[in-house]
Amino acid sequence: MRFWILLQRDVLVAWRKKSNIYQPLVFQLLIVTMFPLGLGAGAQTLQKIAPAVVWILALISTLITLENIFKDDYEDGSLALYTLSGMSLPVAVIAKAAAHWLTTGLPVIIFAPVIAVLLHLPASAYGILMLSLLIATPIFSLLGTVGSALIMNLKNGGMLLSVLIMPLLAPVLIFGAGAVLETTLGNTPVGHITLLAGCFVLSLTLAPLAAAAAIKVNLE
Amino acid sequence: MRFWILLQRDVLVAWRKKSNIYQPLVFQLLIVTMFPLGLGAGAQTLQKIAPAVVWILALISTLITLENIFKDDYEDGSLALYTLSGMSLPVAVIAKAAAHWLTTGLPVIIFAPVIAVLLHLPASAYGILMLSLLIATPIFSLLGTVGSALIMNLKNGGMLLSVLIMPLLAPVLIFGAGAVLETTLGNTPVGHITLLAGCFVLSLTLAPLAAAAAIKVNLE
Amino acid sequence: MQSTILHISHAQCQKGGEPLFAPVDLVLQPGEMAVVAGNNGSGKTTLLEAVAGLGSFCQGGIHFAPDNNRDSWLQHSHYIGHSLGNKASLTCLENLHFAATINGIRTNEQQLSDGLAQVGLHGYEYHYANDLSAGQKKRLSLSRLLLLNKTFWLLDEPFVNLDQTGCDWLFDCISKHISQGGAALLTAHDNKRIHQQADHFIQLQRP
Amino acid sequence: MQSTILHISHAQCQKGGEPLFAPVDLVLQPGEMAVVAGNNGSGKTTLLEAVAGLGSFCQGGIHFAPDNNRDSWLQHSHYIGHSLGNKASLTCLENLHFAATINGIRTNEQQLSDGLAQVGLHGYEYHYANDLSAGQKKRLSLSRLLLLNKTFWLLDEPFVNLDQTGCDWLFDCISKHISQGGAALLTAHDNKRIHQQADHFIQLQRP
Amino acid sequence: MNKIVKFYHEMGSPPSFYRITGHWLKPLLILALLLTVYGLIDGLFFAPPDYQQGDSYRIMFVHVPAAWMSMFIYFIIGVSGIIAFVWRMKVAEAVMMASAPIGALFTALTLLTGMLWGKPMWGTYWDWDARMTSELILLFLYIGVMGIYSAYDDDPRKAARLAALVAIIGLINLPIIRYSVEWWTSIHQGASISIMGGNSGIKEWSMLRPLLVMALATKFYYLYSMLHRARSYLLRTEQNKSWVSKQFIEN
Ligand code: HEM
Ligand SMILES: Nc1ncnc2c1ncn2[C@@H]1O[C@H](COP(=O)(O)OP(=O)(O)OP(=O)(O)O)[C@@H](O)[C@H]1O
Ligand SMILES: Nc1ncnc2c1ncn2[C@@H]1O[C@H](COP(=O)(O)OP(=O)(O)OP(=O)(O)O)[C@@H](O)[C@H]1O
Ligand SMILES: [Mg+2]
Ligand SMILES: [Mg+2]
Repeated sequence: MRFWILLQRDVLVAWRKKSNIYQPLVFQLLIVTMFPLGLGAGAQTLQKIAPAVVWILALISTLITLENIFKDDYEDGSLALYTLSGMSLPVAVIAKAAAHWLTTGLPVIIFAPVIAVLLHLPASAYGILMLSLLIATPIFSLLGTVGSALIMNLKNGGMLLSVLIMPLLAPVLIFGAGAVLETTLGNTPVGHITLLAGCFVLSLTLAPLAAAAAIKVNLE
Repeated sequence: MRFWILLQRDVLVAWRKKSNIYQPLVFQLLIVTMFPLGLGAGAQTLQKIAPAVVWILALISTLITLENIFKDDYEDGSLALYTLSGMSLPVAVIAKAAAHWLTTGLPVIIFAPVIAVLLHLPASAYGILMLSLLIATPIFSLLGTVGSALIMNLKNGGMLLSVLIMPLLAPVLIFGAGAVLETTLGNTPVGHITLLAGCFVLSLTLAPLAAAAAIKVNLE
Repeated sequence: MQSTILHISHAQCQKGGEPLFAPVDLVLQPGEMAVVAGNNGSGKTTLLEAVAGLGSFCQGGIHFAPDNNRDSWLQHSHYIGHSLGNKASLTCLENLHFAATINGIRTNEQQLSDGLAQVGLHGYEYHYANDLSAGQKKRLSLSRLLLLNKTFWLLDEPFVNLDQTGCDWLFDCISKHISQGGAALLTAHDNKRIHQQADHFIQLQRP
Repeated sequence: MQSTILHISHAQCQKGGEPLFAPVDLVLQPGEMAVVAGNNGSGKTTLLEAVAGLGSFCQGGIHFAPDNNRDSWLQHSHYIGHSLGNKASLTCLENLHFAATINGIRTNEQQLSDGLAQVGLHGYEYHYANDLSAGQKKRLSLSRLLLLNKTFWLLDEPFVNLDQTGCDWLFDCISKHISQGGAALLTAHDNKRIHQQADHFIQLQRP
Repeated sequence: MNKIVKFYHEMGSPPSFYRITGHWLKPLLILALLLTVYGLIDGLFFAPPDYQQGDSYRIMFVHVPAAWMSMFIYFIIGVSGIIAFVWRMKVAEAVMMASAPIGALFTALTLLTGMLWGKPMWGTYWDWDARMTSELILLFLYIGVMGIYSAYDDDPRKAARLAALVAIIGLINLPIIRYSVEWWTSIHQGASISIMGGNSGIKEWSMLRPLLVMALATKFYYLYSMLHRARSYLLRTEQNKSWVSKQFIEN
């Protein structure tokens, strides 16, 4: 019940500011349009870099929303409400991560085909693009809670957060973009997807513990 | 005197959190690292997209710092201190923009060659890369003040801000990345640079007025 | 309500590496009220947060009878500090509903509306917490106290920003809680009346 | 100090499209103090912000004699509201220095330290504003009043979070300012004494 | 055996750690200096030129030891991070935070010398091969540890605990990065990086000798510099403990 109410509250808060949800997408769209502008190049180059760009965009647009997962709650005092309610901290972390995924990861996945079309990604790779994002975006959210918990009482922690979690995300990016790339090259992406799934399992088990530890230290 | 004290204060505030200054650079480095990771390709493709990527990075890393130009001041009430001090608002805006440029634009310029090396940009283009960034980063800061003033009392305005000012920045990006691209292709970049300089003059004259107007409206 | 007892024994908190106040001792039983007093910056907030579980002691500490179990202490206490714990973009009703549910209390809308009406927020059920005045925000956070039904209330300057009727209401509310077997540990610069009512009076002194 | 006079004539403010209070009239001359009273949520903060220049009236308005010049009004007034205007990552000294210079006042370090000492922040010169307690933050923002030497003080709940000595000091400080030809427009739920001293008393009523 | 246990306990308490390591500093510094001078002279003047690379390979005598150190030190940081987080040992915190900048320095040095070497070898300063990329990410890990510590500079204990947490996470992640990056490039690249194909290239003793000497020298330098920093870290964080003031009276 506590899990659900926390999840529900967070989704509601994000929903209230609808801009939170649609603006990452607009942001993506803008950068995607900038690429051809800056490149001055034709479809050839675009197509080559498409898997990487779609992926990096998904990453960046979640990255910049991570900071506030705990920070907002810390500042308005509502973090105390659930940490002092006796609720298990790792469970709270999973609820926060789930809400974050629902409000940022899911829209990114749904929007990915649009970006893919704009970047001339071969249609054969759409399925695997969506699948890999589906596995990877929860990882972003989970690892994001760790970073966000580490910096929650810093005034300007956003950048530090990127530095902290980027090394964690590098493997995800390699496997995810790799899967799409392999598909465009006509190879099987099974290996990459399996590794991605492994990353997911690992972060689902470890990230809540790490984030909970960080919150505890921060509240000491 | 008021101009200087405002400038000085803002630089000091940024300096206090040194992370504010070095972390945009690390952030750039991160995304630069992500590109090859996602691309999985050799120097060939990288070199082609290098001008665009260097530029988009400079843009993104200033973009994510824009939100707080006025927001922080609004929230802690110190915006009232200088808007109610009788100081001319456009002058205040220029001071804020200058401080922002000193603490984010300048580091980006100094750091640009490193990014350029990592992306295999031809050495012949370094000079023009630095020059174009030198003209363009102040434009980012100036236009940024307009965006920041528009969204200062929104809770989650960061994305909205990007959407608001991206269209303004698109020409800057086209001319800037264009100048670098031309150089790598062996053409003269003079035309692009002149247009860039034009953008600079335009934003120096208009942006402070627009930002001041936005602040006035927001305080009414 | 259960007969938990809070022992604060020889406790000190630190900020920036130095202890803030001379060691503090207190035994707080249900049915009692303790007031922490001291000048600005003497460490009242720091002490309250440490007791609530949001900070730590550098010396001594707290102990909850019968079992020294952090979880059971959390189940029996509620802290309202300088930051009030309202989510700006939720309505008053939603804020209260969340606070209740996360503390494991099932409520229906009627109960929640009644809770808001008790603190004078009748008619503000569907207003966002962000759009309230300073005093109304305070009232919203205080409405949690009545609903959550905890034994120990830890209140940091609860009277701040309340108007005259609000202060009177809160005073009565605390008295009633005490007389019904609750306990309260609070600070209040601006309410001398409650200082006189206190069973325990802790004056924080330089170490 | 110059003999500016503040006229508030038949003024009303709105929030969410509806006027908050019945029209307000006031003529405030140097040497006078006015208190705005009203329940929580009656619109005191909204009124004060509009007078300071941070908001607007929906009906009526304000007028500054002799010349109805916004700039000269800004030069003669200083507003301290619920958000205090301290930069968290600057030290107390730097905060005060900025506030003085931006208001066109040259100061040296000695004057600034004295200013801080007057509000009881001696020894906190090089502490970051972020690391102060709630009352100390309030004191830091109040220290601006003495240094800036403005005629009109607009203070929203200035006594909040101050301890007993702090309240006494602020009370004396305001009285002295008035007796020296200054003027103050303030709200204070928690200080009845200042209500009695007020030359003008504005009770905000439902429209 | 008893002696070892006693030594272990002594190293765990800040005052005796401070006292004991005080005696080590000078010898360590002298050793480091002597070995560096010897290693550099040997490497730069006496080792024979490489039949393929000519003299430019001599940068190896800095590059390779620095690369080894960059990884070794992160390992130390991770382990002391675990100790610091689980047992809250102050000395472990000191070792961890003292090691971080040195490790970052060696990492930067590796990158720098590698880049300088890459220009004559491959005609480019940088290529995205597995080693380089994972070394760059290692630099991020270092920056992360130091960044989180300096962000919480007002509360050193908390800062150290959070930094330890970051270090531990990095320690778990390091092999994953290493593996994934290796695997990633091995698919699309290959030939261009086989130059760095492991120790098998260096068979001659006269080439190996300066390399090993330099490896030893960097270890000693690390020990010296780390202890030095750890000691001043302890002084700083324990400044109002009695043993610190006694230390100042003695000096
Ligand atoms: C920025 C560029 C470079 C980076 C980041 C880098 C990084 C590294 C690292 C991390 C190691 C240690 C590997 C290990 O022991 O597992 C290493 C070893 C080595 N590097 Fe580099 N390197 C770079 C460029 C170069 C270049 C250009 C060459 C020469 C052509 C080179 C030659 C070597 C050799 C011979 C070793 C020793 C191999 C071994 O002992 O396994 N490196 N480098
Ligand atoms: N991060 C910090 N670093 C150093 N000192 C701090 C820090 N935070 C608070 N302090 C100091 O700790 C002291 C106690 O603060 P605290 O907020 O507990 O006081 P308080 O008794 O609640 O005061 P008030 O009545 O003003 O609310 C203050 O003197 C403050 O300057
Ligand atoms: N953005 C808004 N939209 C709608 N109503 C608002 C908004 N902001 C404030 N209000 C309402 O305006 C009223 C006046 O608020 P104001 O802050 O001026 O009250 P106040 O007299 O200062 O109260 P307090 O004594 O609690 O400080 C409140 O009833 C509040 O609910
Ligand atoms: Mg307090
Ligand atoms: Mg108010």
